[in-house]
Amino acid sequence: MSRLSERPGEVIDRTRPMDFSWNGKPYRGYAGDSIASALAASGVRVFSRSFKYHRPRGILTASFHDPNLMVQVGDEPNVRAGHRLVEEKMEVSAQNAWPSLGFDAKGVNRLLGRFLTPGFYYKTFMSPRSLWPWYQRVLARFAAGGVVGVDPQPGRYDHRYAHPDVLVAGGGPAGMAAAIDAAEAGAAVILVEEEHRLGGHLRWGDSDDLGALEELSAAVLSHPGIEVMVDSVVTGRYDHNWVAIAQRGVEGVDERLVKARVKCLVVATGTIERPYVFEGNDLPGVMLSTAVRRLINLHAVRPGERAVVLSANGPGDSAIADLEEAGVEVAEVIDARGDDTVIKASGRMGVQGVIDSRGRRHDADLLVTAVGWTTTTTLLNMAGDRPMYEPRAARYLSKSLPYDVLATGGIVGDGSTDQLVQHGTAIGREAARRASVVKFQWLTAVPTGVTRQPPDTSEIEVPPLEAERHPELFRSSTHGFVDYSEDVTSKDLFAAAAEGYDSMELAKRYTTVNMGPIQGKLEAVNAVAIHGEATGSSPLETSTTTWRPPYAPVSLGVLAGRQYEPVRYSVIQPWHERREAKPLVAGSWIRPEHYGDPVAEVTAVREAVGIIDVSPLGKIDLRGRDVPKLLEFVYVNKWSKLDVGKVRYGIMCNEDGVIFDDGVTGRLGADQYMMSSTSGGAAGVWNWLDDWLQTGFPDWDVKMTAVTDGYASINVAGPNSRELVGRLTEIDLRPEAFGYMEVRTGVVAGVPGCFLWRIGFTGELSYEIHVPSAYGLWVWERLLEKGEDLGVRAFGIEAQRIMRLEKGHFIVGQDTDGLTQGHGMGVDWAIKLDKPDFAGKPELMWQAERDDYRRLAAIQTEDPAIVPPEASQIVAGDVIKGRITSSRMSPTLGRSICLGQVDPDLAAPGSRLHIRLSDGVTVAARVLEHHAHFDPEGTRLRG
Amino acid sequence: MNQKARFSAWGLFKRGLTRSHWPRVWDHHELRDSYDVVIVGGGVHGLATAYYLARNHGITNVAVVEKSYIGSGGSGRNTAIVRSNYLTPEGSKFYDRSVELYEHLAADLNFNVMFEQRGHMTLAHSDSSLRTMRWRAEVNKLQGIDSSVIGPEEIKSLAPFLDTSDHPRYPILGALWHPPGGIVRHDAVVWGYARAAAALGVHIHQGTELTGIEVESGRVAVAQTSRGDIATSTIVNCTAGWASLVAKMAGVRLPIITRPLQAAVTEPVRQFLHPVVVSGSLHTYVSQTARGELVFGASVDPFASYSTRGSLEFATGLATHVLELMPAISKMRMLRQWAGLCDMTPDFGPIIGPTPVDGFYVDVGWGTYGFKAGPVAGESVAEMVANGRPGSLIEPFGLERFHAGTLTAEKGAAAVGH
Amino acid sequence: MAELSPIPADLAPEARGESLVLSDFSVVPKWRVFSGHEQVRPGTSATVEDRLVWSVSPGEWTVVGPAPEQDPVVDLSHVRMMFRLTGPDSSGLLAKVCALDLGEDMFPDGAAARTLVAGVATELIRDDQAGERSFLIIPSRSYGRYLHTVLLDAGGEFGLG
Amino acid sequence: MLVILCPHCGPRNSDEFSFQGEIVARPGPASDQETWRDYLYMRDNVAGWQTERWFHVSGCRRFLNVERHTVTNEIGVVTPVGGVQ
Repeated sequence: MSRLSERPGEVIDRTRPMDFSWNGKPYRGYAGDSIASALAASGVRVFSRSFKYHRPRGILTASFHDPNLMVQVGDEPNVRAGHRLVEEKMEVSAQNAWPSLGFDAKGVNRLLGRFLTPGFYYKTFMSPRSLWPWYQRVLARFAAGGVVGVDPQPGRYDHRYAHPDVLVAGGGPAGMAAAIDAAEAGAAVILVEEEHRLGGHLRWGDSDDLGALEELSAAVLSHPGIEVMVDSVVTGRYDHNWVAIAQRGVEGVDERLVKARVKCLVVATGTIERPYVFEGNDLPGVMLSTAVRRLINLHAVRPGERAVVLSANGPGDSAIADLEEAGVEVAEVIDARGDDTVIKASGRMGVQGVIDSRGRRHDADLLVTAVGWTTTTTLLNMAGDRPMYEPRAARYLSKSLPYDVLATGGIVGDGSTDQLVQHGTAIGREAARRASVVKFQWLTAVPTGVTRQPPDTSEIEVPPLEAERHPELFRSSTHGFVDYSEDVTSKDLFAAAAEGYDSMELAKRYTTVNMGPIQGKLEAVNAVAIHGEATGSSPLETSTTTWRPPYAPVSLGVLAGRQYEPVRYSVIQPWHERREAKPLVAGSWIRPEHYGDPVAEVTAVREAVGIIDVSPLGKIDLRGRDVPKLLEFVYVNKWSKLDVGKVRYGIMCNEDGVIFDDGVTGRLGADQYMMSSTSGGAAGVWNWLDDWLQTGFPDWDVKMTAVTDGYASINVAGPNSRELVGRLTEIDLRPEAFGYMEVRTGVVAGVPGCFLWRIGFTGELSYEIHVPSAYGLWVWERLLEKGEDLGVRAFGIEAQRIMRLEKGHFIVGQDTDGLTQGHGMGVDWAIKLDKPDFAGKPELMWQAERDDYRRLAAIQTEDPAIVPPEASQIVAGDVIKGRITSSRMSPTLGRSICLGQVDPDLAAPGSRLHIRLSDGVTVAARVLEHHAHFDPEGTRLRG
Repeated sequence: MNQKARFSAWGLFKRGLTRSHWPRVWDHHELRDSYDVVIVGGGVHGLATAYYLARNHGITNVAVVEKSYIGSGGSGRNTAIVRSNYLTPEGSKFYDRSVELYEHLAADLNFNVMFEQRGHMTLAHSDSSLRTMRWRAEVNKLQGIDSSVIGPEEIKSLAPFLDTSDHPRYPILGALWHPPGGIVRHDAVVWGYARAAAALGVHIHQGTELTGIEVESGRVAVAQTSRGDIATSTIVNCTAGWASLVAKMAGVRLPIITRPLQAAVTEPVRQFLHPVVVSGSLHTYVSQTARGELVFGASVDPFASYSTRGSLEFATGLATHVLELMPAISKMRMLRQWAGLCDMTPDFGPIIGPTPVDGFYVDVGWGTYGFKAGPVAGESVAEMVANGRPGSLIEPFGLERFHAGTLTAEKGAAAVGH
Repeated sequence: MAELSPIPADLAPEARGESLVLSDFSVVPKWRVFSGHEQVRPGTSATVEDRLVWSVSPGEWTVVGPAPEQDPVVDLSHVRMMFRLTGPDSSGLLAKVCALDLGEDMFPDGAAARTLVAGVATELIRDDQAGERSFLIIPSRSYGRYLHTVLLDAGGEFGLG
Repeated sequence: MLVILCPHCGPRNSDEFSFQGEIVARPGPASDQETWRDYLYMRDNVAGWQTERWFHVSGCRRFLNVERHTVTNEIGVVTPVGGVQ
């Protein structure tokens, strides 16, 4: 192979040479060359070794979909050398060959071919069973493909949304015509072309084709209504015309995923040339007619010296002319429209001779086949179409499409450029019309009040585009490769059918035909036909396989895009960061776990005063006459008589009686309540209230506003908390003026609009101050400043967890699980079964009648130094009797403390338990009388 | 089983030399007008049930009716992960038996199902998930199951591509490590059971759709199919995705919502990931097959559907999550995505057992865990059909629990899936 | 209205690109009311007595400016942040993080929506300034830092940052 | 990603909504166990058209009744749940 002199349609820029390497050796190509064309121009013939037999492989299609041209480029595996343009300093190497392409040690598998029949691995390696792990390692070593490194150059990826009226997939003549006319009709159009240039097959055609190409592409590129994306691929059409495009060649990024909601999709993806199955059909030098035409006309590469051509169609005949013009000696033309065909290609590292069906041998280094087409119906499949095989044309054709999908070009039929353009034009106009119908429907639904003329309802007449008659040519009389990526031969398909894998789907799964990186794009029709032959049915009677997304493999990087992951921060976060708080991920919040010494933080709270940022606490502002009704319904306890200024604790259960949140609600005014929920449960509670208000009790007068982010919430806890808070507010904090479980509103540190409630998760005297968020950091810093002499210290979640455990307060989701109903948590006092109704009431009623459920219990190990890890099991012998749900070493008590869920027979105070530690050792423990390990009377809290 | 058809390396060699074909793995049969047992669904569950009915209980007048081809449903669409590190004692006991059956399945069926015990690692990104991992490990250990919690260093040595660095959003704090877990060639399990059942006389009717069930005085009488009626006293519903619809034919209502579960596979690359890696918080699981492909799965789709078309959001979400775990593989390419149907129950436990209609049994509601339970479900259902009542292994999973209010506790572990 | 102009004197833009300005208006007072603006339909905004009013849900309105007279009124000033993105590329930037069709037909000047922006439910108002395309982006406060970072990152290709 | 024509917001992607499932009427609090647990657990799980509930959680936060074909995902009429104007 060598470079030709200048061609009229060539896409290479001879003024811009590109130096790159192939397997470590220097090569030179030109800008516009694919890796494959640049190498071919320098005489490279073998590009890869095959998956199973390690046979040498060369150019077959010279396009993206060439199974033999998968190479490693730097740290990127499985690059399509038939598509990827060569770049300066690119490092390209062959995959799947060891030690070298020329000599591949695993090529020994070729000799073993007759034993490596389909599914051979299902039939062996079974005994002795002890050797199976060794077999696994050997088999794994034969995995094909490129290499990923632990630390590669990161790629740059991006996403964007698009809302075109019409999206045209495929930039051949019909696709371009459709785009132009849709845009002319006023539609906003996106035109997507997989290759680097528009034009489809016109690019490698004659001067008329090139003239038409120039005219069409100029019209497309200059039209303001058309956005053109080349080197981009429509990877999928999903429900409701949600279309994904992997766009390359965008400045600043390697790839971008465009997610388009398309009003009308035009599929103009054309056809792919189909290989022919015969002995030796995978030898380097066996090429499709489109491959040689691409090489000659686009890249000015002479694909061989002496060629045999097997042609069954006009484009194949044109390839002969191209070959001759390129100075390739055409030794023989075998016309497949008659009875003649090719039996075999022979040679070692490439074609050396061709044997035809008359038994003649022709010396040649190139065998060109043109035996038919595969329609690229993937996108149509995804739109619900089940294309039918049309024997007259020897290919699948579309059967029925939804309203918002149209097809044009080779996927529909054949024709002259004019006919293709005429069809595309009509389809483009119809697509614009249908898009306007969809848009009208959407516009009438958008609330912005824009009015529009109703769209034209009369369909545009589309001229017929018939698929030409074509002989059915799939396999010669000798066997050869059907699936190049998977090394599946026609013989394998016969063997699978004989073994009973006699539906196409089973045969596919058994032989792995169509399952490789090319996804059956080249071989699907051949596989179906040969399977049909093997089972005595015609392809028409055999089902086709389902094409699944993506249309072409798409990088994980572009699918992920920029990886934005929402995170929430409290307004006090800058302070936490300055103090190097250990971050704790809690749902989407990032919170301070501690500031270096959680035990000291506990001590500060117990002995002096501490402040904790509890801003993520859920807060819902409730207004209206019927708020008490709502509270009465969603909480298990009673709410009708909550006075202004009071706060009450409540538990919420689902309709199955399972606890899902707890919190306090306070009455701030006659018709104004503030509900709090756990941080993790905030969104769920908000949605739950909305659900009941909208679907259950739409007549109730309740106005609800989620104000979680409106307040920075700071809990000031410890014996000195009253003194500290008192230094910042005029609110009367005396116990008789502001008692436990009460709420006050007022000014704190000069900030109006605060509310305070006197509650205490830590068990200490404490005030939870809710400050309008913008001032949260200010108040936080004032507390630290004003409390310096009182020993104030910030504490984190860990210290809070320790203290709440000392107090025996449970955490929903940690001390409860997905099946814990209300009575299991020792809150029977709160569950008011005499209320007429509330969420979950029937289940709680039935639970109260039973005695078979686990109870929450405070547990202490007999050895105070042992802290059983959370989730340790409570056992009686091998029987599980419960588990530790929370455990810590208590700095206050100087011993280990736990909460756990325990079977009813062990839940009574004083019961002796056995806890199994992770090393299997069992330790004894006992159940306490109260949940609280510390200050069970609550004297500190109420003080 | 026909000795001449026995699979072995020697057999492969012999047939390679003589270039002769292997005999058929199963045959086509005419539909009889009566069978002792009609099994609906030719997936792992249905075929395993048929096999164990024949092998363990001598019941061979059995038809498996499959509306498409065998293994076309969930059995051919799952990500083929096998493990037994479940949260509840009943769950882990049950799946442990399944792992045990899988370990011996190749020898038992004379069909290499390629069970690769690469180890199964469930990552914890938060304290609460670490606590759940510990919970599972402790319950597992009590059942004698190899399961423990490991730290970031050991994680890194088992799977060097995992990003165990200081990660703001999804730090890897630890993992549940389960060495016996692994992957298996799902099609091979289907074919192995089909071949072995067929050899014992079971009729496998592909392309045969159940269209109705006739119930006479509270008993199953006739299975109506697209190829004719079958008189029978026993019908076993072993379907996934259509369980509610099949049960409805017998007048039985189920607590099931069908949701698609999507999966994807990449192009092959050289081996770099040995264990199966799961992240519950990121709704992702990944393993590398012997062929070099990465196989991915996620959680069920956000809304109920009988569609198996797949979505872009699955692909983008999955890629985002996988790259959180393994940023180095961004240049690998997704080759194919697909979906299977999962019948989700309220407590994430299956429904196996009799129903209010005599002779109508269900083995349904497998959610996302059906494939790994195939062998043990088949064995247990066969035992139940033969004895007329469920054995102790499946007793906790009866339909009546939803009216008795005795749900299984596996829901607690649902977030960590697969 | 004056206090929401693209670059008020006392509020320097957070970031300025070649064709984009991102500024922070979080300090302006915002209120939730449940009546009194029935003429402002969900999905739209209007200027009523020098206050910007919009609705994204039936029976609820957000009012910007001095506290309204209605009862009840909930103060949203601290609950929400408010960014303004102004310039010809503003819809181009938003198209990278928001799936809503912001084209002239579907989202004309005055349109209002609550929708996902970079995965976060956010209110979005088209509020052109002197003929220049401009959007108010109103996320919940705790997401503000994240969203601000995202907007700068996504705006990189338009020179923002 | 489906498009749901929200009666308040116009065409929106389905990821703004939370799927609530088939619509089940709540029996009274004095129901027997059979009735109550049917309400909690049993579902028709229709393969075809059904009216189901969606919550426009990232949009107008309204609960909606949505006609959808559960096999094709085609969407029919979308209406607000009663009581809301």
